[in-house]
Amino acid sequence: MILAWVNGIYEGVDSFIGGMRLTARFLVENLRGQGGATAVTRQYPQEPAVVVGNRVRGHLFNKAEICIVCHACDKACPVDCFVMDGERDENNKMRASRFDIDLSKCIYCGLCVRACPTDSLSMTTGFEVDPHQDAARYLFRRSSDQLDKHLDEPDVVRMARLANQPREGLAADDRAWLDGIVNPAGEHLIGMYGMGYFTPEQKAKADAERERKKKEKEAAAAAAKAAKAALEKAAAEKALAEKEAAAAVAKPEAGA
Amino acid sequence: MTSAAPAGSELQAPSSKLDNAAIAERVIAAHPTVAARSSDNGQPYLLVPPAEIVRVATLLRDDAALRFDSLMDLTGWDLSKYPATPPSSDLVVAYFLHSLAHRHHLTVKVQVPREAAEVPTVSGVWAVANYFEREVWDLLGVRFAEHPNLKRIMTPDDWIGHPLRKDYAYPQSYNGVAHLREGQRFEPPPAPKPAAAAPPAAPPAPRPPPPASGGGAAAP
Amino acid sequence: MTEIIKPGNDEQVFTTTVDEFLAWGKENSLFYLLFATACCGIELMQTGGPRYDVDRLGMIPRATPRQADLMIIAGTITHKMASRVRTLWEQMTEPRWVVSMGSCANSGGPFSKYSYSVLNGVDKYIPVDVYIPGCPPRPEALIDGVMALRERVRKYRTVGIRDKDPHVVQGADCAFGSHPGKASSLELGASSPQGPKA
Amino acid sequence: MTLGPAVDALAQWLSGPDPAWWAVGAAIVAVWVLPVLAVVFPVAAIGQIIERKVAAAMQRRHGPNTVGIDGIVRLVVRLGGFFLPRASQDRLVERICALPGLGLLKVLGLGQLAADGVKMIGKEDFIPAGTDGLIFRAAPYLALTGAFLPFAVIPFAQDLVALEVPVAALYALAVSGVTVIALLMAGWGSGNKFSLLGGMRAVAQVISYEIPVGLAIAGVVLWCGTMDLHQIVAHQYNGEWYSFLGWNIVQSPFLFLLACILFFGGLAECQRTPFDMAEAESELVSGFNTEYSGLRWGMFAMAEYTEMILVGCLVSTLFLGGYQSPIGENWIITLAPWLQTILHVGIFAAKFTAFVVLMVWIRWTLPRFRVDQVMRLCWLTLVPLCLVCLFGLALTMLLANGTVTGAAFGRLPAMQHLALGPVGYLLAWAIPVAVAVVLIVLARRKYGQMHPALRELTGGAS
Amino acid sequence: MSSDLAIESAGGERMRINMGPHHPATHGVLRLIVECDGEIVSSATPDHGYLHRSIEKIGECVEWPMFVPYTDRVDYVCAMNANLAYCVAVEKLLATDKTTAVQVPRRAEVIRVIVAELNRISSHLVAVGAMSMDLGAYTPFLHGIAQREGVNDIFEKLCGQRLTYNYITIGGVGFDLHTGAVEEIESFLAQFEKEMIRFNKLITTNTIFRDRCAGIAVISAAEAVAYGLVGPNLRGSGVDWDIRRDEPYGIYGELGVRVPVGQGYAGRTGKVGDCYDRFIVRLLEINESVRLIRAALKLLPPAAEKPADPVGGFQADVAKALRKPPKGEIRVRTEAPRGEMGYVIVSDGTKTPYRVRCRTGSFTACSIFNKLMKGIFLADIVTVIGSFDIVVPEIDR
Repeated sequence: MILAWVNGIYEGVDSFIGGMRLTARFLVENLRGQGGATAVTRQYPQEPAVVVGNRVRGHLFNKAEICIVCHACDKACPVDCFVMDGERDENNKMRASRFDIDLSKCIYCGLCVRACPTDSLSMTTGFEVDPHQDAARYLFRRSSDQLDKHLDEPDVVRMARLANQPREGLAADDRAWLDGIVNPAGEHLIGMYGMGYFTPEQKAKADAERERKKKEKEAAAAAAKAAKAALEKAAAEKALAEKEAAAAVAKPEAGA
Repeated sequence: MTSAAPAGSELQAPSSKLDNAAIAERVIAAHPTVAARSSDNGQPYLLVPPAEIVRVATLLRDDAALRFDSLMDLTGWDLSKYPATPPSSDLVVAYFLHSLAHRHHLTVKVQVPREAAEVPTVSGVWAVANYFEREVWDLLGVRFAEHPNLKRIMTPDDWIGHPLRKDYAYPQSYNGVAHLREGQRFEPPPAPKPAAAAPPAAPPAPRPPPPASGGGAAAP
Repeated sequence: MTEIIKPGNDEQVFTTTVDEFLAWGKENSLFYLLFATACCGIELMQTGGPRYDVDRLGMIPRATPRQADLMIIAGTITHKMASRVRTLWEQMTEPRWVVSMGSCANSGGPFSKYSYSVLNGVDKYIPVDVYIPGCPPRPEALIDGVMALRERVRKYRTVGIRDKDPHVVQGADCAFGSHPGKASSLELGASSPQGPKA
Repeated sequence: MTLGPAVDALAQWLSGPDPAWWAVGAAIVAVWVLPVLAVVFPVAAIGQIIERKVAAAMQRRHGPNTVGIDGIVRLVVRLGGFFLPRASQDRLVERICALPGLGLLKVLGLGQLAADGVKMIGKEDFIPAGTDGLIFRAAPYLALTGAFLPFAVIPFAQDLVALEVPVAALYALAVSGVTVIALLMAGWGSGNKFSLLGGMRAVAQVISYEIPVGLAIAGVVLWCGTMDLHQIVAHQYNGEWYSFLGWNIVQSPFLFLLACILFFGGLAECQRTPFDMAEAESELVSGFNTEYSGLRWGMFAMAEYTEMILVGCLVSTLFLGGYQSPIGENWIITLAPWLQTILHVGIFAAKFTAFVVLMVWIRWTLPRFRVDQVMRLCWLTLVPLCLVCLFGLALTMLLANGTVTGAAFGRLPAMQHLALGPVGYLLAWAIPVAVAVVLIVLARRKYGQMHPALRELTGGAS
Repeated sequence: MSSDLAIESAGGERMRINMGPHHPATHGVLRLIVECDGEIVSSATPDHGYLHRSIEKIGECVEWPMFVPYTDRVDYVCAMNANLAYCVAVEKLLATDKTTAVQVPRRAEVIRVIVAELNRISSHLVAVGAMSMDLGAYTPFLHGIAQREGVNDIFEKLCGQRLTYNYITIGGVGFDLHTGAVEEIESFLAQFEKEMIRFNKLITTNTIFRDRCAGIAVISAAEAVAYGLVGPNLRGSGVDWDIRRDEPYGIYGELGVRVPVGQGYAGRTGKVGDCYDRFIVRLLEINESVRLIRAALKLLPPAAEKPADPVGGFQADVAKALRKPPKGEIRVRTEAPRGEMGYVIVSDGTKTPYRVRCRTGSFTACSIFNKLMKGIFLADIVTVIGSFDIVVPEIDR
């Protein structure tokens, strides 16, 4: 009985000292900064976020020029957070006039990116949404008249960085570049991050353009027809003239 | 090194695995009313009339050659929308059994009419059936006779209707708070306020069916 | 966007200074309530873990709502759980804020369309200050959301308010602008929840 | 009952030769309360930050390091520089905060201390319905008084002690029981089932751990012959550089065991892990301070840290030579008296802060006992061990110098009291340790097997 | 509310405590209505449904591949194993009809094992860490969380998400291994083993921890089978049963899984099937998973020349098969960290499942609570919940 009591005390003291020594070693290791790869603390607001790898499924980004509004992503999404409708543009191809992704519903599963036939939809590495900066234009909040500005990967990253900082604090060239790309007038609805690709003026311009092209085509067709008719008439007249000339030639022979 | 010799308990007897036909034939010998069937894609099962289920279950567990001591799963589904000929509107309760001693499997089904969905409980035979049956009662509405504690397990106690039935109507609101968000695109048509406890007879289809799905799934 | 009291106008210099000092204290020591229901709860644990360590920012998890200033709704809120969330929110002592973390809390997320038992958005029961999209949001996204919340906390007025709700007077309304088609979810008006009917 | 020379002089200066009651009171406050508060109170406050930083270091993270004191500086600049325009005030604040020293303050987390305090002030003073109003409000104050009362008898320096009563040790032990009442009041007053359970557990634990603590103190009293802490410290006096050999803890293995028991008993009295079931976070939400918020909860936390300091003070006074320096007193005596006092208070503060760090270190290492295990540990392990040590001590004293009465030693320096000199010293240690080793070897051979799988898990023979 | 609990005529006065949906130790929103007489618990009845997200009803509304993200959310602590369970079940359903059978490429099968075992490690880390935190030791829990970050980094590079991966798809895997994945996994495993030894020294062999767990809530083998316990809870009671070894799926048959079984590891005070056994079985399974990952990495076939991102998954033939799956039903089970995760799938031949039923380990673990928690201490409720490694969405689905 005494031995069991002594063994209990010994085990208690032994595991107590073992544990204390271990935590002491953790303390020393941590202060010397050898915490091991998985333990280096990322001081996020002070240091930039460390996004690992290039397949990170962050917020969605839709390249406007390529999107043909085929609703493939809408069908593939289990949660149905796409709101889109399209318009015909001048050369009769479908363009997105509204492409909203409800980020408050999106579960970032990536099924829509797989379903997109034209690879216009992609997932950026962005996750921050800084609502309080007045320049808080979310990443793809672009209005239709800025669609011609093509954005490739470095620009997307740059826009992500700049869009979230207060407008006044930006450098001059950054500011100019950003103003050219992001529409300052947009406003946020809870989760509905709209992308007004094809605003009414754009639609009117596109309709006008289409009308103009149609008129041109018709005019060209009419002109072509008129030219053909004129050609035929000319040919006919020529033939007539030739016949009369031939007749005239034949007549003097008969006379002489 | 880690997986030391099994603890020598009698559960590890040399497995004398029987195939499904042998099991079916043994059970039918003892209970003629049981029918050996197989599903559309060839999965064999035993169809047991509801009254017999407790006796069959006791046989399956205690018979030396069978020894189905572990009820892996007990679940059920509603056949009303299943494309079968002749189409039936019954509820199926399926028991999936496994024997640790002999390593063989068995599926047992009980088919009960929709209105009087009543099956005697097997929680006396397998203790885990207590929870499984409470869930089937809660979600499918099959009442289990003599169940020690038949109450809803998943949905709140004052929930109306059994969600996994194919004709289940989604609630418009619970506890005074609307179910859907304002401005949500799938705003259901303002269905008439459901009368007290009775679920509305004509279930309004509150949501359009999922995109371009075949005949099968009814609108939830 | 209700009118923000610019610190510049002189007649309130004194109160604003004391407010500013008290708000500095609140902002730097937000004790968050240990309230993790589903997947976002695991990310909340990771955020409290060694790598992201919100203890750096002065945020410690507290078990009781009395000692918590911030309630992070991490996970899905079902109808059965919603009245408990409301009770917990009411038990918290006054300078309290709510961060809705993840799509489930924002709008019901993956379960908003076909689920009968999930509450579509926790702001039907309690006023929410900051919404954080993500399913689950990265720990950095959670910290980014908390940084947005700290700006709200900076404008919280303690001194010299008798009748108004200290949150609303501050003006900076719901982080993501107003809810579609209605006033900020913060004004406890008709549209936002009074909690379950008696 | 002499109240110390400084107190008498001050009282007479205030109100003439026969000092009035208020003068004596003012003198006590001036001479004793303020210095003790000046030493104990900040260490208790810093204790919370020590806890968070040490815990963070052990868990591979940084702990609070982003909060500077810019808030306080801004307040001072706004109020002081009210005539300056706001922009220049902000610039001034930035310039002040950019001073070199303040960066270190931020990393050490002291700014976080200020921020927590300021937030607690701004918190709503919430008294839940269904609580026993008066008891609920009084509990934090009683907890603080219970924590501060024993400091009356603890000597901080040569004559810096409030009460030189002959029964000082007994007084300290008795008065620290007041916190039990506070915990019970908090438990019952909060009207919350979890708090009630927490309060019950706290009472059971603290009362049962009074016995081992009492026995440990009895051991020292037996050894030093007096109960007056001041004389116990004097008894451990030794001038040369090896003066730490004069400390009680080194005198005999039994005294060493008694020191450990006193420390662990003290740990149990202030509900620190592994004895913190009273506020067990995982079971009882937060034990007795579940319903407290804001400053009331802050008071409970302050009381807890003050009690930790109290345990540190008791152990260092009784076993580690109180305010005396480990490397001899000779060089301190030569200095000016006020410098001596400051040096002594500094050494004493270093000692009890070391104990606070040790308690924090234990908290982040060990899991928590269950209630019955705490009781079993107390009654079946610590109390018998105390009795064995007391018996051993008495035996050592009997063998060493023929008498058991401690008084015989008077103010002899520690070393010479053993008639056999250094040999006696060795014998006092060798015999008990030998017996212990034999017992341990026998016990381990009988009960010591560990399951092979566990050995593999801890990296042994796989 | 469920207030009609039969209160037996107790000797002393009973106090009913509500370890309610919000409680630090109930791992989420499990509610326990505890009747206790002072410190001794006379009955503890669990109340479920606070996280019932109707995933089985959603299974009947969304199409086959669209349900995979929901399987992540059935058991988010081991989302890869949850994906694997559903995808293996659907593949077996398709295999019942020759025309729609789907052949998973070998490389995808090996990647599935690697990823599932890595996720098993991170799931057990949460289980073991949460139990140590419930008993008061916070430091081991945080070291477990730190190690979990290593697994999160690998998965983030592999498929982009840290917790809900949607990585394993029907017919294969969503992405191929990223460049340098094998070296990263090996370096993680190397430093992980050293860390686990320190974790075990810190908490597993600590006598306070052992005394609090040894001999508590002992479950005999027959009782464990009767109550449908599975996984580490079943193996803790001495039953030598693991689906990866006894009913192998994928390439587990070739890897030779070794199964740790509970043998009263706590020495004198411990019995077979107590809380300490279940805890140690999980730790031994972590070592086993490390061994399996290394074996699987050896079996990895070389990548195709043009690394097709979706190895086997999202292929045309799978999509075609899923538009017209065979009619009928199937039940398939796989070994998740919390035991058997069995899917019963009924298909009516359309592109949407007719019924999806997921049987999980935590659900049946709760069925034994009421019987187990009679007469234990209030502080032991936390130990028992911790030793069963309950994840609430698994119970409530």
